[in-house]
Amino acid sequence: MQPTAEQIEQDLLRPLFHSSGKYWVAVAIAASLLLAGVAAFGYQLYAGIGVWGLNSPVFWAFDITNFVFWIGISHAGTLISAILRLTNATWRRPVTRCAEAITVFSVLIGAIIPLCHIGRPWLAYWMIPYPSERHIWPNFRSPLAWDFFAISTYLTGSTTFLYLPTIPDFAAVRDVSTGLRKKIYRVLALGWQGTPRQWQRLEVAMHIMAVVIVPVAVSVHTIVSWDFAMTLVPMWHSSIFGPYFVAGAIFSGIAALILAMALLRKFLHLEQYLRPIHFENLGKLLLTMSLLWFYFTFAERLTAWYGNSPPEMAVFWESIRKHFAPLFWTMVVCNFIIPVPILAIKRLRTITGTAIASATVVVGMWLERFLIVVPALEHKFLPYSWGTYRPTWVEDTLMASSFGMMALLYLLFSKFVPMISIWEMKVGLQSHGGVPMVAPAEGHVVLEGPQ
Amino acid sequence: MAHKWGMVVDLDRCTGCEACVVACHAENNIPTAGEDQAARGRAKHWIRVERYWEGDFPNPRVRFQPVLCQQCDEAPCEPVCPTYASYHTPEGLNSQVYNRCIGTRFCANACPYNVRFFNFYNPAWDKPLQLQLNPDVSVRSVGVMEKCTFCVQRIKAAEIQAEAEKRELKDGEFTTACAQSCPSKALIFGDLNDSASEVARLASSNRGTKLLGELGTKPNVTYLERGTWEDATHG
Amino acid sequence: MERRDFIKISALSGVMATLEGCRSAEKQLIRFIPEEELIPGIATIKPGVCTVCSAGCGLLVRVMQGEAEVVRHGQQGLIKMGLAKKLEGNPQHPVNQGKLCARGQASLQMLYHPDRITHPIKRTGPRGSGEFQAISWDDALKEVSAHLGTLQASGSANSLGFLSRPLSGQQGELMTKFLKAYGAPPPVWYQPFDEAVLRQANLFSFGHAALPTFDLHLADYVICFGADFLGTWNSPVAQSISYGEMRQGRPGRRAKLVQVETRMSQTGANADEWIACRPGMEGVLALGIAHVILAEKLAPQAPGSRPGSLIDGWQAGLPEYAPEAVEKQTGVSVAVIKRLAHELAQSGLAVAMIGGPPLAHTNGLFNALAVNALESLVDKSSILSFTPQTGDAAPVQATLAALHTLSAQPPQMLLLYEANPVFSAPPATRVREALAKIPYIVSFGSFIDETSVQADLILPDHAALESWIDSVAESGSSRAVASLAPPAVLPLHDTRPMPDVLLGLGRQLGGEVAKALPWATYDAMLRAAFVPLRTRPGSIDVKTDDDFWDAAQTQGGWWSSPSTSPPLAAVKRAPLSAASPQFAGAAADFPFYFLPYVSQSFADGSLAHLPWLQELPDVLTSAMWSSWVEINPNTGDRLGIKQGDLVEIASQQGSVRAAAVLSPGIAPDMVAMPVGQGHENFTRFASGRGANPLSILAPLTEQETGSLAWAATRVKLVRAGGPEQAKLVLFAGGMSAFPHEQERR
Amino acid sequence: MRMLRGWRRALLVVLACACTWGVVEILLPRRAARASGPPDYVTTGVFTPAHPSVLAAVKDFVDIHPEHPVQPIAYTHTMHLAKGLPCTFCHVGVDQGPEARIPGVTVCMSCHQSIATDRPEIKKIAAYQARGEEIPWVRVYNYSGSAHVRFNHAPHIRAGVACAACHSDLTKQTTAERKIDLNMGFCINCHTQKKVSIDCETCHY
Repeated sequence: MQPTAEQIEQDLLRPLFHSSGKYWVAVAIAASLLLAGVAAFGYQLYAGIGVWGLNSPVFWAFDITNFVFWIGISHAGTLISAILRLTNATWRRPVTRCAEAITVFSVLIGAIIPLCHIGRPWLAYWMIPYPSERHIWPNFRSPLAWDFFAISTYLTGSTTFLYLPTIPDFAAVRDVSTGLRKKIYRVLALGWQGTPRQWQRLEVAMHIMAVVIVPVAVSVHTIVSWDFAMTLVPMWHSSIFGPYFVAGAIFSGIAALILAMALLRKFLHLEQYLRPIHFENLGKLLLTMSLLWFYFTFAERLTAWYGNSPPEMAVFWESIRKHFAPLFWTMVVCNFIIPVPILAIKRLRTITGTAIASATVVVGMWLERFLIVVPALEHKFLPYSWGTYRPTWVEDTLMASSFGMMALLYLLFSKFVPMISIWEMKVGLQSHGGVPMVAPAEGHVVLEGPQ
Repeated sequence: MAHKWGMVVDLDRCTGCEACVVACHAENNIPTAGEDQAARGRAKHWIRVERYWEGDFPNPRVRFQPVLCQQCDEAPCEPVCPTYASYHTPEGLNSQVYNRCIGTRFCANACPYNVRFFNFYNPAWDKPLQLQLNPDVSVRSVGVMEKCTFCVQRIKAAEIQAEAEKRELKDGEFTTACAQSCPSKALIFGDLNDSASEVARLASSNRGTKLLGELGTKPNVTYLERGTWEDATHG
Repeated sequence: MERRDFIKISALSGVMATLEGCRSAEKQLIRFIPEEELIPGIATIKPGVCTVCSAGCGLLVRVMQGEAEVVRHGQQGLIKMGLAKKLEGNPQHPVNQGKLCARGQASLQMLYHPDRITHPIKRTGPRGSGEFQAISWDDALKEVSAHLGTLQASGSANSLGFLSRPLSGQQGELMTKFLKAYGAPPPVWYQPFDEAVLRQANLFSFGHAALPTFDLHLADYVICFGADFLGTWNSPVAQSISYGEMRQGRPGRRAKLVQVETRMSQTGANADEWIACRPGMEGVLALGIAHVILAEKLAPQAPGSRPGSLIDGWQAGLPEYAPEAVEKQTGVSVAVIKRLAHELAQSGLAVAMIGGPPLAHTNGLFNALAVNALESLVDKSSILSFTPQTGDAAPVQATLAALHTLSAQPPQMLLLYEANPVFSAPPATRVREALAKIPYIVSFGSFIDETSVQADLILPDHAALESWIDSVAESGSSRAVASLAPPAVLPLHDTRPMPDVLLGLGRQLGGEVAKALPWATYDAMLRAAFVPLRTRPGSIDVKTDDDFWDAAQTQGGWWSSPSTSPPLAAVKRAPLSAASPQFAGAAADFPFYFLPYVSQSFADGSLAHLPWLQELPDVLTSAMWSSWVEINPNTGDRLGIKQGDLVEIASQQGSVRAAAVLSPGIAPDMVAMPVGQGHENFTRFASGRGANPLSILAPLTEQETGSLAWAATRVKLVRAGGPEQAKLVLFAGGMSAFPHEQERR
Repeated sequence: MRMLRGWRRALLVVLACACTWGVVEILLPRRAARASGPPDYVTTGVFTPAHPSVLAAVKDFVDIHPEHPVQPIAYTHTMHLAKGLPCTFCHVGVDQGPEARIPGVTVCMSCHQSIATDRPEIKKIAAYQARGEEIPWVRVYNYSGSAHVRFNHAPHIRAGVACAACHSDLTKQTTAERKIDLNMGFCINCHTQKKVSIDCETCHY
């Protein structure tokens, strides 16, 4: 049964105007996690990084794992919504904004994490290439400098990519709201009237952004992988890291997206809009990524094992058999053995099925980054200087607070912006009858062709 | 011709007495971490004597290997530092500029020799132990990476002295704290560009190898292999 | 506003949100007028003498201006003064030739140690409770001289005891003169690892009751039985210097080092060939080698009076020491014994050494005489020699017997100086109980340790770098060496040098003592002792005594010009027959030999209070801040002990617990522990840390000399817990062999 | 009632998170000692390069230092320089060592025992000497601890750099003040003009 245009508008605007008790409980939990993280960061700033579990030779662990994890999550959003827009997949309409929201917030968290994990955060501004009388510039050969540029570009890119499609919705909210809310949304809507010229310009802008954001997203995670690949550390220094990380990013991103959509569907009662077909398609996408991830992991480990160079083998056996074996096999179970059967069998590929699979994938992908970083650093070249690593409560708190921050941002976002784009749903409604699509304002052909 | 400071470690002379380790602590204001921090892997030794067992009882063999910063020409830690805190000086030293370091710790991860140490906490000396601190060497604070500097304060002092006396630096006029204290003269420091210097002569010996040389880091520390009883003619 | 400030303030505001709390700034201290003229930032180099071990190396102390918190006439304040920043070896000093060992470098921390006693303290709580309370120097000295006076007046002058570690310089002379003039018995010298057995053996074999000097740089073949001569034995720096030359000092000539041990020491780790021998059987092995040399006439047969004659059966070619018999007793195969004999006799200049664990058995003297005999057989150009002594005083004999006299009839009053028998003497000597019985104890130590905590009054001595120091090198150089050093820095605390305190007490006592110690200050006494050396050919040839005295101070001492070492002549004595080592504890109940070896970081435990040494990774196990037990990996597997587990070692005397370290360099039937940890109260860095192996030693003594046989205890070993309880702190992660060969040039 | 059911579901979520976190903790290799706090800064018995307080840290970061230091004695450079005294008369050792020594009270009293002993400031100096105390001058030129700058006066004096180049012309100042902001840019410009090395290790090690 097709919801009518009015019903769409009413359903999607409802969360903006009143929130249930459960919403405030969720916000409270997320805010408390975030506050715990801020307190932990304050203590770490006061005392020093020593409150973490890092030591020599393991100088990176939870900090870089969380960084790569959150930047990984962010890639699914833009990539999926961009690709779906470019390929005109009709089922994309309710999915794109959730995805873009995940991207923006996880890039934001990903950008904040390095600030919290460097030894002297108050000097982080030296990463900015400002001209100074000291004739000192950042070192442009350093992968961290590339990270800085790549992530700032990606943050601005994905924010604009999120903001453009929401302008019509801001206008819709502006028209129905009053008082202060009206003033805010009038500003946010940038004076949108829905004239054909505005629609035409919006379409072109979204089209350009969709085309541009894909290479930026791919480049960001390649550069993040070069934080490892550009060193001589065994099991890091390999050319597979670029594609491996991008595949891993899309993989964990889709999983996060499915999870977020499942939660939204339940809590914001969007059953009519986030229908099983969406979970079906995303589930298939998750299945392909799981297979691709397994292929990359197998290829990397096989080449290391087959090459049999002693430093590499020291790290290899460490994660396959010795210290990190339980974590390694948990990762393989989470990323491959659980998701593939669930997603492959049509009967299991229901909403709850895909949600379960993606939950394990998110955990698995966090472990995967952890198992790239820590075993290699612990067993680097000279056996005398090998070390062991154990996290401390500060690192656990900071990790939990990153999830808390994501949840908080997402919950607040769902209060201020309709999670599903109203105008796109309406456009989708009209095109359903096989008639060439005409924009709400007449006289203009919209992007997609006949169904 | 600019200096190119280098060192030769004669593994046949090194007895593992670790006088170099304590001399380095005394010269370069390296703090002791205390039992708890040492247990967490934060003890700092700019030079360490690595020991490897080979074989089992009744005829085990031990190999001692003093390891310090190799001041590599192609140092993996230099390109990765985002703020130029780790860079190569014209005199061939891999310098660590403490106040430019923001503590990303990327250099320590990139270093294959694990000779870089991080100040996880502000170092603390129970008074009056701090009176021993060498005023020529800066006391590092929290969040900063540190490593062997080939006793750069001694290099600078000697260069300033030579410049004041308008003369060239002579080989052996000064040396690093570890080489000076090493009883069996296993550590020899000097200017590799000065062909008359002892270190240059020894660095070209056929016993010379480079630690992890296969990684292409071009270290400036040459290890002279241990001799065996058979290959030396005995009188 | 500048761009840079804008960025800073914006970054700052983000950070400021999280910071809170601030503490009171350092309160402003007044500054005193400096008592010496130093240019800030410029170092002045002053001579010094290292007092950490008996080798007596010469130091150069780098002194730079710094600001110290001091107390001047009752007020706390800051003063600019010269502070010792770094110790380096004195290049002209013949013993260490500009080099220094790890412990010598770390001794600088004694000067600035936070737990140094800064003024005289008097006991308030019960003895040994450690509760002291400050007392002024005048009252303290008044109290001590009162006690000395009443003791002398009451006619029991002979019940004044002086317990100290052996001192080779004028300090020892001063103590002996003071006690002799006072009418008291000579000082009791005590040191746990005192090598008295070797001195006794050298007296019999070579006529010199002293530790030997080895010119290893001349040697081609060195066979060493147990002595850790590159680590802690005898004069380690001098021996390491000549070791370096012996290895790579002579192009085309590289000497071989064979080490015979049961547990691989730091020296053993450098050996070309390491031979495991059953403990206490080193002498038998040496005679087995001598047997092959004599039987196959590999070396010229020496005349009768050689040290060989001291061994029963030497003239007859040592019939009972056929290689087959020796193999059964020592576990070393016949082929190896024969090969060693041939190599030893035919490879240029050879030398045989013995020291440390092999002499710490009930048959220690026999082992020493056996190796000395082998040495005289193969040493063609006297690589083994004896350092000529400046004075006539025979080196000090510190044996366990001396401690027994102390506990047998405890004196009325005891003076203590830098000896810690409560920690390092075996429990059976009952030193703690003996001290309890002594009515009045005065200690001159600068730290509270297990022994000085029993004192009633502590008169803190200056640190070594704050006082006049001299020492006569017993070994380590072919020239006679008398090191001398004026104070390198002004005193930091309200302490006074022990010699001046003794001289002061002597003046107050008057009479015989004042006559015997006529000098106003200790440096006057030193001057009187040093000036006669002017006439002897040596490193200073000047005309007047004053010039000589000044030159000696600036040079860091006087050493004779190189002379031929004194001749070696065996003493006529009845030959000693073979004796097998006895062990305390039945083999069935206590299956393992127990070796408490001298630690590379803490020597005999007297340096455990230095943080640099506590954090120095032990070279063979990389352990820091902890105690450990070395166990053979197969033994570990058999008993289910893994690396880092807590194990308990028990002997008849007691038991200790420490972490297990599995190391291939030890015999399956032996367990070894480093000495040094396990202090009850010895400053904040050493108290309550690790276990003390000496506390479970049996009081067995060497038959002939009465010296403690500290390697003659058997123990049993049992796993007592996991790594969490053991808390072994290792600096190294991997113990496995070097994974790949280095890339040759 | 509905809230209760929601509450129970929230409890389930928390439990799930706890057990996944527990699983991760157990699987990770053996647990070392719990995170210990930093060495205790507060006791005055410890020397540490940490700033004594957060406020001090902030001030040091934003280079706030008193423009007009209040000196214990109203010493006037103008008068002494007018009398023809060279800088090195009081600031001894500037041409030999890295630091120019701030004169002790004995240096002042070497002249002021006889000259102008009636003035109140000179009496104050005499009082300091009588008490055996140094004059607690407030240092005007020094670097924050974290700058790790090893400035050496001697080579600069030998290279002919005048004192006024960095310390501004003191003939016009009573108590010395930081007229010239000796930041890194100032040094770099002078070094580039004089064609002297601006390699980091020249000043920072």
